[in-house]
Parts: sequence; C-alpha cells; structure tokens
Amino acid sequence: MLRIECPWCGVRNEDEFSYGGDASVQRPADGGSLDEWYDYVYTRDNSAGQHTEHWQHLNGCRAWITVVRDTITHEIFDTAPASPNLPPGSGSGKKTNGVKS
Amino acid sequence: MHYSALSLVKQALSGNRGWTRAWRNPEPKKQYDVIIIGGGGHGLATAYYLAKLHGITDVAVLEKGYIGGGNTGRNTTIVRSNYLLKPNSQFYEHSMKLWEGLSQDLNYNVMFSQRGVLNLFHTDAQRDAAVHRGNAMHLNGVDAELLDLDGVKKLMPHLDFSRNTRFPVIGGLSQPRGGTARHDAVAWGFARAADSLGVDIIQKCEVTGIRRAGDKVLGVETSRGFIGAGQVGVAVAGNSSRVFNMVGMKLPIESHVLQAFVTEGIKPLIDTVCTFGMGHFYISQSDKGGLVFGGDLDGYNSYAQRGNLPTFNHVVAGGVTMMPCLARLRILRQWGGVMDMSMDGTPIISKTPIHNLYLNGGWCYGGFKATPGSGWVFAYTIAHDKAHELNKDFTLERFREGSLIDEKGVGASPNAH
Amino acid sequence: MPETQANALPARVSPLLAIEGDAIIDYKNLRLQERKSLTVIQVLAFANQHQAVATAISKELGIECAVSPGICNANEHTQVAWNGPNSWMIIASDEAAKRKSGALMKSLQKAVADTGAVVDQSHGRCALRLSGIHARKVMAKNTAIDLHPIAFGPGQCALTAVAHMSALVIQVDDSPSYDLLVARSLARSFVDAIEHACHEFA
Amino acid sequence: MSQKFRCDEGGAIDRRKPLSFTFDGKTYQGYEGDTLASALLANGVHLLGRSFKYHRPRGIMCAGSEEPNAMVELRTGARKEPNTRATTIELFDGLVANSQNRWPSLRFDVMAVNNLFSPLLSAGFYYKTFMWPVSFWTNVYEHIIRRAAGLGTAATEADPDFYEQCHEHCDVLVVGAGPAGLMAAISAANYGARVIIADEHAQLGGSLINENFNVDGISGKDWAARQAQKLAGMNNVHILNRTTIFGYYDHNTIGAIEKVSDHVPQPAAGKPRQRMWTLYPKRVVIAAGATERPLIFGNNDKPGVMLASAVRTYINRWGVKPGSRAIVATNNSDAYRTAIDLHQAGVRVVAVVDSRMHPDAPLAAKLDALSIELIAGKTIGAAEGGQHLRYVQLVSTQGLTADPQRIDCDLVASSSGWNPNVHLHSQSGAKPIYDETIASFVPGQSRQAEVSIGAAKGSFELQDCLDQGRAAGAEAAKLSGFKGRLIKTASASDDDAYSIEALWIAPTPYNKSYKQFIDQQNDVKASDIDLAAREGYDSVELLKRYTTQGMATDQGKTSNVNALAILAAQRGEPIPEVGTTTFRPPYVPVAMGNFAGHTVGYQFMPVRRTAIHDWNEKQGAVFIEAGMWLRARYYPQSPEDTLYDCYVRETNATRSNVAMVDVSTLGKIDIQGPDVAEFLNRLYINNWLKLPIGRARYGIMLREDGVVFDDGTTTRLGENHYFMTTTTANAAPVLAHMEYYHQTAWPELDVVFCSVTEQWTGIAVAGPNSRKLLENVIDIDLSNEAFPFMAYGECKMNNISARLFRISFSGELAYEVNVAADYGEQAWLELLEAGREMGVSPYGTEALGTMRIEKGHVAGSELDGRTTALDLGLEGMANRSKHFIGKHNSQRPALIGDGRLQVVGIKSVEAGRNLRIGAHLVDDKVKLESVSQSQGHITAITFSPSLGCGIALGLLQDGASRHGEQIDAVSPLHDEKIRVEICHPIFIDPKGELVRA
Repeated sequence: MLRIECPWCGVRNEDEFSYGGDASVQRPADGGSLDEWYDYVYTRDNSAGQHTEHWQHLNGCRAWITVVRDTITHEIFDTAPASPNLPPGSGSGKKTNGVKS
Repeated sequence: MHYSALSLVKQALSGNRGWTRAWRNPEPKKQYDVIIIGGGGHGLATAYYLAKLHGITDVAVLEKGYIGGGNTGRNTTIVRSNYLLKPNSQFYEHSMKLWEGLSQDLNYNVMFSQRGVLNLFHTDAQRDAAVHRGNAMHLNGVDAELLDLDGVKKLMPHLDFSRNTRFPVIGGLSQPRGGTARHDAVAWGFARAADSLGVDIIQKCEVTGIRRAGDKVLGVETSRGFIGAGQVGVAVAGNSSRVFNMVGMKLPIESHVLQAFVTEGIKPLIDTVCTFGMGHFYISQSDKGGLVFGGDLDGYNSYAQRGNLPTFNHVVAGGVTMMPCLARLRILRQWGGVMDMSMDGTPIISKTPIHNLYLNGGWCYGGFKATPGSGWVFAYTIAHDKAHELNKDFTLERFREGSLIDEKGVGASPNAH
Repeated sequence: MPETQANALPARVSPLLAIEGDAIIDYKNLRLQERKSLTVIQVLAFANQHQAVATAISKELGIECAVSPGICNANEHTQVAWNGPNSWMIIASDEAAKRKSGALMKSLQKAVADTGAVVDQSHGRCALRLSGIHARKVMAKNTAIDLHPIAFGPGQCALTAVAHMSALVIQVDDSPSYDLLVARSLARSFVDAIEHACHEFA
Repeated sequence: MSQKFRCDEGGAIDRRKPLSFTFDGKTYQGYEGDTLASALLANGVHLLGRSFKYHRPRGIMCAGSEEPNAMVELRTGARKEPNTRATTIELFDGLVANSQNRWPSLRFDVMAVNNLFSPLLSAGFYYKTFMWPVSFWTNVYEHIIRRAAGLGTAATEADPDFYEQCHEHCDVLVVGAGPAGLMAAISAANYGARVIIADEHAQLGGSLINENFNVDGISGKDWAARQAQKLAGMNNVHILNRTTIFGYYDHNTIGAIEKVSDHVPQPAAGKPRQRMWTLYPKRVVIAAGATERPLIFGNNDKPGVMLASAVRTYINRWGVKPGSRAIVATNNSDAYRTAIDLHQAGVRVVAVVDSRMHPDAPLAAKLDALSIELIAGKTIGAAEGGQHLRYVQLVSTQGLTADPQRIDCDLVASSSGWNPNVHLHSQSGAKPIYDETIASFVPGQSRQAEVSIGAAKGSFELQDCLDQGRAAGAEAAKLSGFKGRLIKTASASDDDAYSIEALWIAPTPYNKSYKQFIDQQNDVKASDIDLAAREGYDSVELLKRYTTQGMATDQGKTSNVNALAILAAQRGEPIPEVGTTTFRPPYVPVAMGNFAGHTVGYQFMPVRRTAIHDWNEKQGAVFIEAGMWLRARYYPQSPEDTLYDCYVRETNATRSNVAMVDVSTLGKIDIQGPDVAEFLNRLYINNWLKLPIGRARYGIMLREDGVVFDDGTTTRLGENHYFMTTTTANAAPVLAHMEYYHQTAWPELDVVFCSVTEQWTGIAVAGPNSRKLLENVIDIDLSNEAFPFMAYGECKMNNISARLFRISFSGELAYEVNVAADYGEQAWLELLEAGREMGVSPYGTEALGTMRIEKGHVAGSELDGRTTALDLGLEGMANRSKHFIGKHNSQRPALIGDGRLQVVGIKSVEAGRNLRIGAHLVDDKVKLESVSQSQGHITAITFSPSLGCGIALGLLQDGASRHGEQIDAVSPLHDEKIRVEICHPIFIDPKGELVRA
C-alpha cells in the first residue's frame, strides 16, 4: 500500500488518490510542432528509479500533487502541491512513509 | 533427445538417469548474426522461428536472469484471440493457430488447453458491445458464440445468477477455442527447440549497453563482456524503456504492475476461462487445481514485481461477487509482473529509427497469448528487415501519425489500458 | 424574505426518506441518525484570496474559519469545516440559517463578495451523525484514517474515503460523535455500509 | 471415551470441557483447547490423508500452520473448507471433518497405484508426453490429470458467512506472542507507545506453551499467562489473538487475518467469520519464531514420522503422546529436549540418533541420566511400515561402514535444524542472508521499519529471545518518539546452547533407491531435484517451477531450505550462491472473502439514486444502469407492456404533446471567477468568449490526443459565473480533467469550480406543448422572444426556486428545469400536475435514446474513444484560431485522412426486419462465413415512431460521403444479413425548426 502524503491532508492510502502519470513532461505552447505534441502526449522516460509524477487526492481534498517516488522500491522522497497558486498545507515535503533511509 | 511416452518408459526403467539437458549452457561467442535481448517466451520464440523458418541459426538469446523469469512465468496463462480491431484480431488469431500445434511442433507439451474463454455481460450496453466484438471476430475468421443466460449457466454453473446482486449476469460472449497453457513450459519448450536448432541460450547475461556506430548497432555490452551482432532484437517487455534508454530513445510505453493470484488446489470447479464484465476480474483453473485469477493494473508506474492491497481487495471483491462460493477458498500466492503498457494498449513489433535494432514490446497484459505469434512475426521482421502483413500496423510511428489501435478507446493513458 | 413565503415552501425530502423513524441505528452504545434539513454551503477562494475569504467567513459567522487543514470550528448551530486548500464547507442548522436573515447564502455571498465563490450544496449532501462508545470501531471498519484520540479529536475534520465513498468527517465530541457528509445520491448505499458495520454491536 | 494417547495431566487444554467431533464419519472426543490434529492423535488416529501425486498415506508431521500433510475438508455444505490443516483447526463441539484425495476410502485408495508407477511420474513428466494423438490432450489426458489434481473439493453454494475489513494505526506492531514478542510488546507499551501484538493462536505464549521452560522461577506457560494478563490491562495495547500477519506491503502496511468465528460452529449474530486488518504501524517487531526442518531419508513421509518440535508441542501443549515407542533423530542440539519430554510423558524413547560424531557433552549427560541411548554418527536411512511407521534403518553418516541397524518404533521425531521465519522480512523487500553457524537463512539488511528478533532472527536460546524482545520493544518505542525506562529483565533457566552440523540428506541403506520426500505436499523427492538440475532447470526459480517444489499450500515452509541445499550440492556450489526464491504473500493461505470484505453481491458497488427514484419505483419503472446511477428506462403501464410498447408510446407523447424525463444524472459543475471564459475556451473546441449572460451553448471537449472526450452545454449564469453540464458517464472524469489542467497547466487562470451534480434535480420537459405546461407553473415570460432557444433564466415554480434552461436533446421544443434536490420529487409532481389536463407523461432513457437517434445526436456509443470531431460531423464547431486541448493532435495525418469511421444514419431497406446494434457493415459480395473486412458497424438502433420504421446510427468508413449507398448489415453471431441504406444521421427536422418554435 502506497502511503502518500497529501501536503494538506497528511498521509493517506493510495486508494484515496488517482494517478496522473509523469509530471516532468512539459505541455507545449499553442502552435508547438506536432513532434512536441507527440512527445508530450506519448513518449515517456518511464524511469526505473526516481520518478516525478502527478496524483490527485480524489477522495480527499481533490488537489493535484507532485510526488517524487522510486518506481522500483516505491520509496517516496517528496510530495508538493502541483499548483503554485494554492495556499500551502501544513505538512508538505516530509518523508513519512515507512521506508528506511 | 526426443520426448515421447516411449522415452519416458525407457528412462523410467533405467532410473531416469539418461535424461539430458533440455538446452545447453554455452559460453557466449564473440559475434552472432542475431542477438535477441530477453529470454522470455517472446525472445525464445523469435530465436526458434528465426532458426526454423528463416534459416538463421547463428543466434544468441541473452537473458539477465533465468529464462521465462519475467512475465512469461508471472501471467494468468490465458490464450484468446477475441479482439475487436482488425490488426489485433488477425495477429492474435495467427498466434492462436500456432498454439494449436505448438506442443507437437516443439516436441514439448505446453499443455495448451482449449477450455474456452467466456466474457460475461450484465447490461444491454455490454451485450451490444459483445455483439459488436463477436461479429468482428467472425468477420476476421475467429470463432465466437453469443450465449444467453442458460448458455452461461451450462459453462459456469456456480456464478451468482440471483437478481440480488449488483450486476446480474444476462449473457456472455464465448470463444471456445480460447483457453490456457502452462506458461513456464512455453518458455522451456521454445528454449529446447531453439537450442536443438543451434541457438545459444545464455542465462545470467545482463545487457548493460548497446554499442553503435551512427545509426547502426554493432553489438551489446553485457555482464559477460561485449558481444557483437549483425542485428539486435529487443523482446524485454516490462523493461523496453530501459533497454531503449541505452540508445537514447524514449518510447510510448510505461511500465506498470499487474498482479496475479492463485488459490489452493482443489478438484475441478471451473471449466473455462471466465471474466466478470462489471469488475476487473478473470479466472480459470489450472491443471494442478489452483484457481488462477487477476484483475486490473495497480495503476501507477512501477518496476516492482509485487503488488499492493487496494487492487488485491478490489479484484477479489469482483471475484466473490461473480462467484460467491469463492469466498471460502484460500488464496495461496500473490505476485506481480511488470507490464510494458503502450499508449494505445496494442503492442509494438517494429523496426526502429536505428538501422538494425528491432523492438518487440508494449504488450500491456496481452503478451502471453501472443507468444508464438509474436516470435513468428518478429523473426520475419528481423529476417526480412521489414514487417510482415500481420504486424505492419504495430509500428512505433503510429503514435505520431495518429493511426492508433485502441481497443478500449481510452486514449493515451497507459494505466487505463 | 417574508415569513409566509418561506413557510409556503414544501417540506424538504431527505434522500433517506425510506428509512423510518428518528435514528437509523439505535443500540445501547451506538447511534446513527440523519441530520435533516441542514444548510450546507461550499465557499471557494479565488487566487490569492484565501486569507481574505477566511476572514470574511469568520467575521460573518462569528466562528473562526481555519486556514489550517483539518480544522472544523463550530458554535451551537454552525460548523465551519476546512474542505480543501481553498475551500470551506459551512454546515448550519435551519435555525442558524434563518437567523441570518433567512438566507445564509446571501449573507455569505455579500461577505465574500468578489474574493471567492459561494455555492449552495444544502441538497447535495446527506449529513449523518454516528455516535456512541462503538462509533470509532464502526468508523475503523470503513475508513483508513487514524481516528485514535491521539490523532483525531473534537474540532477536527478530514476529507477521506468512508466505505469507499468520498466523505467529510467531522468529530463533534469525544463520546465520540462523528458527523459524516456524503453525496446525496449515495446516501442509501452509504448507510447500508455503515449499518452493516454496526450490526455486531446490536 | 477413549483418548488412549492422552497424558494423565498437563497441556493447555480444559479437561472439564470434553468436545465431540467426527472424522470420516466416526465420532471421537477431545477437549477444549485441542486442535483437530491433537485430538486425533489423542485418539490414536494418524492416517489423515493421501498425498497429491502418489496417493501415499499421510499423517501429521507438524503442530502448526507449516503442516504439509494433515489436510482435511472441514465442515460440510456451503461452509465446507477443503485443504484445511488439522494442525490449525481449533476443536469445537460438533466439528465435522473428512479426509480428501482418496477413493473409495482413506485406508483403501485406488489411486495409490500411482505409487508403483512413480518412476514414470518423475519431475516434469507431463511436458514430455501426452502429445499424441493431438486431440487426446484436451479430450482424454488433460481430463484425467485435472480430476487427479487438486486435493479437496470446494463448496459450490454461496458462503453463508460474511467477512469484514478493519484499519488500525499504531506505533509498534509486534508479530508473534512468544517469549520475544511478549517482552517486546510489554517493553514498548511501557514507553507509552500504541502497541498491537498479534498471534495466530488463541492463547498468547508461543513456544512457552509448547515447551517445558521456566521463566522467572515459574513455568513458561504461567509466565506467559501473566504477561498476557499484563498486556490486556494496558489501554495502549491491542491484543489480536487468532490473528495471522499474512503480508508485509509497501510503506509499512501490514495485512492480518483474525479468525473471529472459526473456533465455533458458526459465527454469532452480527459477527464476521474472519476479519481482515490493515495495520499501519510506525515500527514492526517481527517475533514470528522459526520453523523446524525434517530430516530427509527414505520413506520419511510415513505417518508416525514427525518433527521433533511438534512431538514436544503435542506433549506439552495438548497433553498428547504421538506414539509409544520413539526414536529421536537429529543433527542439532534442540531435538534432545524432545527425548526428555517424551520420556517424562511416559513414552519409551528407544534412542536419540545424532548424525554428528560428537554431540554436546551436557546433552549426552542428560540422556544418560534418563537412561536414553544416544547413537552418534548415525541417522535414519529409511523408514518402513504400511500405513504407519513400524521400524527404521539407521545408517552411518560417515560412509557406509556397516549394515544398517533396524530399530522398531512407531514414532520418529526428526530435526534437521531450524529456519527462522524470514517470510515477512523478505516480503518487506529485504533479502535474507545465509548463516553458516545455524545452517539457515536469517534476516538481512532491513528495507522498511522492521526488525526481527528471537528465533525469527536465528536466536534459538530462550534467554536471548527474552532479552532481544525487551530491547527491541524499547527501541521501537524510542524510534516512534517515546521516552521511558526499560522494563526489568526476565530470566530463563535451564536452557541449552544451540548447536548444529548440517546434514541435508541421509545416505540410503543398501544403496537402495528410496523415495526421500522434500516437499511432502507436492510429492517432490530428492531424485526430482537431481533430475531437474541434470536437465538444466538448475536455478532455484526454474527448479521450483519444474518440480513444483515449495508451490503447495504450505509454500515450502518445511522444505524449501532442504531443497536448496540439495540443489547446491548437485551444482557443487555453496548454498548462498544458489539463493532463495522470493517469499510472496500471504504467509498462510487466506480465504478470499477477507479481501472482498463487505463489498460483495449487492454491495459490490454503491448505487446512486436521484431524488425522483422513489417515485419512479412506485410507478413500476424499469431501471437501467448508467454509471453507478439507476435511471428509469421506461414506464410500463400494464404488465403486458414491452420495452417497445413503452418507448414508442413515450416517444409519441413527447413528439406530439409533452412529456418529462429525469435528467438529474448529468454531471453539473459550477464555475466562477474572472477567467472562466478563457478557461472554457481552452477546454472546449468552440468559442466561449462572447457567450452572453443568460445563454447556454453546446460544446465539445477533446482529449489531449485529439479524440472526442465529452459533450454538453455550459450556461453563463452571471458576469463571472458559469454552469457546465457533462454526460452522465463522464461527470467525474470531466471534473478531474478540469482540475488537472487548472492546477498543473494553467494555474494563472483565476477560476474556481466544484461539482453540483448532487445539488440539483434536473427535469426535462419536452414536446410541442412544453411551453404551455410550464406556463402553468412558472413565473417568467416563456415566449419565444423573451426566452428563446438556448436561453436561461431563474424563476419560481410555485414556491420552489428553479433554474430554467431552454435546451433540447429530443429535438422538440423543450426546457430543462433544475431545482434543489430535496424539492426534486415535489417539483416533478407539480409539473405532472401542471400538465395533467394536457395528458403529460413521464418518459425514460429508452425514449430519450430513440429521440436522440432520430435527431442524430451522438452519444456514448458513437463517442467510443476513437472518434474525432471530424468523424462525428462536429468539426465545424471548432475554432482553430484559439488554443484548446487536443487541437494539434487532432490534426495528425491518420486522423484527418481517408478511411475514417464516420457517423452515418442507417435505414433498413428490407421492410419488417429489425436492425441490430453491433452488426457490421460489409459490402454485398461477402459471404457470412468468409473472412472479410468490416467497413463499420451499427452503434445505436431504434424503431422511429415518427418515421414508422427502424433506423440506426453507425460508424462507416468515409461515411459522410456515402449517403444513399446500399450496404449489408451483418451479424454472423445471429446468422443475419440485412440490406440497409446509408443516410444523413439526422432523420427528423434537419433544420432544427422545432427546437426554436
């Protein structure tokens, strides 16, 4: 069970969240080339190891968050709000799952 | 050594001392015509068909662990060709036909069991979708039968047929020629057959790099040194991105975990493969008596060959809802495989921008049933340096062009395929 | 608004109509009841107006509107629950809603003005109260969050999954009592699940 | 009552509470506190079942959940549980158990003939044969194999009991309540930590109950009882007895199964049969003990051959003598205690056979004092007997120097050393490592917040276990942030140092070939492992898969390390080189019901109901599933009314008069803020910057890949206030999609939005008389001038505030009324009343569907996730001069090229023949039975009452340019072929005059 820390709600089970995939992809500007749009929609680093990804706290506060997780061990290094414009929560950025450092 | 009832008796009489290695354990040579990276079912099948059909026998299959140790040995062993879209339908049907003679072809009993695959439906809309699919199957030369409630009851008498369930069954779409096979035996059978044609199967040999000159591959760096190659085929589904990273390429693929489960062995209870239309759940009974089942992906990028509880719970809830007597049966083992999830749910068997490097991946969770077909078309593609009619649509380019093969219609979201 | 017109409104019909009587569960140490006819208002702050909205709500209701997550301040008739990074849920009994000139919506809209949005959810949520010595055990069967007194107490709230459905959980007192707000359309399925978890305490 | 093998005293059983039970139809007596296994042994019953492959007689080998052999079918009827270990079944009065995998009887089993053919049934034999003739595999061979496989038989009725799930958080979870676990729990709790201690038995104490120990001057059993009492009195401790920790998952999440009701005939009212706990501890202390390995010798599967520790447990825990003439065979010091306990229980111990040349002197002295013979440097080469052990042949471990020595006995207590239970440690992601000194695997480097202590760590001495528990409990509490003082130590007395010299397999007497079983449940023999290695299946994983070693229901608890050692010997490599297979959850098999919990059957998924649901139900409406909603599909007016009768009637009523439909299930999103128009502009393909207040607009959303995602209307309610509707199915995805883009891609847009789907009941009033009806109840001017098509206004319906939209899905003059949901039913009734004289009637989704097909409105079956706006004829709405989601990707060559499936109308040209959804469109040269190319398919059908014929929508290659063409619609599944004509998808009022009337 992934235990993901929502920056506002605290640590919650993975089934409260929905997955939004790789957060490192950059959405091209309007008028970007088809190659850029192809890359944005389709190709992924799919990294084995550290992976920056989006999750939505769907069954909680509904905020989208950015999670840095190891795709092999599932260790979570950091979680933060995806939007720069939402007021901060109380507990962002801490590592709180049971993985030993 | 030829396997037969006779050889079995002969060996039994001499204390089973005469059996020899099923495949050799060779040292890697310095150079091969073709190197296949990945000693799973697909890689071994590719090597076998290269040798058997295309006369290319100077082939090495490189496996970082032991053969069949990836998804070949971790799936729920279902074989079917009940697809909606033509490229899939015709490819998987070709694979099905290869399955039908595989044990004899390989002289290895892969225990291919055509017990049928039954997809239940619960609403008119699902029935309509089943009719759409079933008709597509017929038009592509695949067998399909539409079953009413009585037809379903005959195949699966212990389902919950009461009205007091959230989604009562109203019928099913069956592919009688579908079924299961003994997954490990498929890898072993192909390995033994390929080996007997001269293919080198090299286990514990991890590819750590790909040496190239411009857009041509020269060979592979491995944990056992550099091995040169004329052509390199990659069949490492679950890890395709990692291998293509070695040549600086990003793929339209993500790796996700799919869990599988088996119960304790019991006397025959389920005589077909059955899927629950309203939950992600599919089940069959192995020849050993265990009920083998699975469900949906865990839903996030993962290379961990293990799964988590929420999906486990959800899968089982679907199973017990479909077939309430399952509640008292005990789960023996839970495991996970790493799926190459392509962005449209369909495999990629294709040439790549690098001249002599070929990709066979993106299998999502459909890889096992494709094993012989996949090896067959991949061998063709490598031998002729061009796609066969059956895999001409399974290109890398289709994503850029928009010619997607999206059975589920969920778009470029691999966790939804 | 004239009283006569308000009186002429038809009675509100709760989604749990089919459940008769006052309490849904009424065991010795466990009680589940619907809180009927509440006013429920969701307030959302526009960009960078988070503090301004909280201040406006506090001032308007005379209850501190917390900007920290997981806090629900209340007086006798009204609860102000944190409802997300830029959102609060105000839950008021009819008396409270009426005392505010019969239209809490309007007064809040006026108070919040163009710093945020005020959205009526009174009919969109079903409110339940689960209370009694066994209430925490019943909750533990339906939600994964830690409701141990060390971790969660009166005046705290959480947005979480309860019985696999999204809910706002507010602890009211340490008897313990919990207020649960769920989507109206799911009310009966939700109650079925909670009732199931209660049976062993009958 | 005859419990011939019950000791006169002792054991943790209640002799005042005799219990009666039956096994294979025969009635026996036992006591409360017994397991089925201990009670059967007390009655002298040793033969419990037949083995998997060879159908050899099998008895009881162990005393716990590691048992490979003693499996029965417990209970009968719908509660039957096959393959249940007799060693874990708590006895209750009236218990019924039966042996399995035998026919016609346990004593005489026909399939035992397999034993004679065993050379043919060597590892992997089935891969080498059964291939000819081809058809025989499915029809003959496999049929036989399947019937022979499996052990017990499952119940086929629904499980009458229920299961539930529960969550709990804590600071410290202690796994196992033996000496180490008890100390750890008390120690941690003493620091103030929240502690959960779980143990699979009813009674806490573990080995303290199984063994004859003394702690702090009292018996181990009494000491354990005191500690248990102490724990029960601490309010920061939760004792979970009868609870097995089965899985160690990511992020320190632990799965556990509590057997709430398995020790009673059936669960008490309101109680589950079992309960699954998901535990969230900050730290885990694994004190799960160790599992003994059996010695590997010929016929080591005979009933009467047991683990040395199991023999002690039967004596000490249950007061049962497992035999009357015993041999103890060992390679280590531990089994000596078995000899002593047997002796004290009055069982004749013929000898202790120690494979080591130089056994520990103090132990030798202890045996000497009891006059028990010690035979060093020998071991058992083979056991003999029929259905029970009769004698053993001792052989030298130092080479075959002399003839085997025959010793008569009816009990062998064997020990090949101990395996720490590293399963949970391994499941947590850590790798166990091999420890030469105890010849076993021990926990390695921790990967999660766990520590193993006591026997689970490879410390087999009691004092060590107590000390490690004390320290580990304190450490775990400290790491969880607690401060406190260490509890005082507990002192064990009379404990021997553990020593072992590995002996992995015994030489066989006379160099004869015996079956030396490794995995007794799967009938895997030492020779199978040799064979597999010779054939190249020589990695541990290949070995496991080829021989099935360790894959039975005991997951190889007693056999895996033995197998590994034999493989290592075969390969000529040290054991650590060979490695272990991965330990997978669950630790013990767990009933599926636990994972499902209460979300099964009708509770499998929640039901969503609209405010008009009850009224619909009272009207006898037939419902249809839509998302999780139940929607009224049609309203029969008499029992004879068919679906067809109803939707034709309801459609006619709408088209000719006025009718009402509940549309509450559409998604509704309230959007506010200064940047809403720009936000909508990016979400939809069409333009939103100039929508006036009080007007609605229909819009199309694409996915980022350019395919159509959803459609609906959005209305501008105020300057910065908009109201969006979505399809029923996509309500949740659209909201999440909007949140995603707002929070990740466009945070600069100042908008807020939330779902108000639940707040509003939506009622569509449609038909030429809809205006007339509404004018009876609504307080605003509804004239075409004041309230034109796509207008919006707030109004009152009698006293109920309402939002009124002039939008239409049916193609008729129509309005949609939204009222707050608690007034939904009232509003519905008032509208019915307002139209009563006009003859208003309700209509359901089927009539709704008919009218949308007549109007060519695309819906779910055309928006199949593969179609583009161009395919659906909606590309004209797109404003490509602005940015919107999916804009660029929708222009990829294959999405705008030839051959696309495009939406078309379809009419049958064969009178009286109905079209079928899912039929494919093929050209007329095609025979049904031949492989062909589908050019498209039918997505929706209806009988159009307005046109008086069957019509359909479909997707056809290049369909937009093929109107007027004739083609065949075929359904090979139904052996059906109908000639159809392709036409424009809008069948009625193509200019849309009616909606503007």
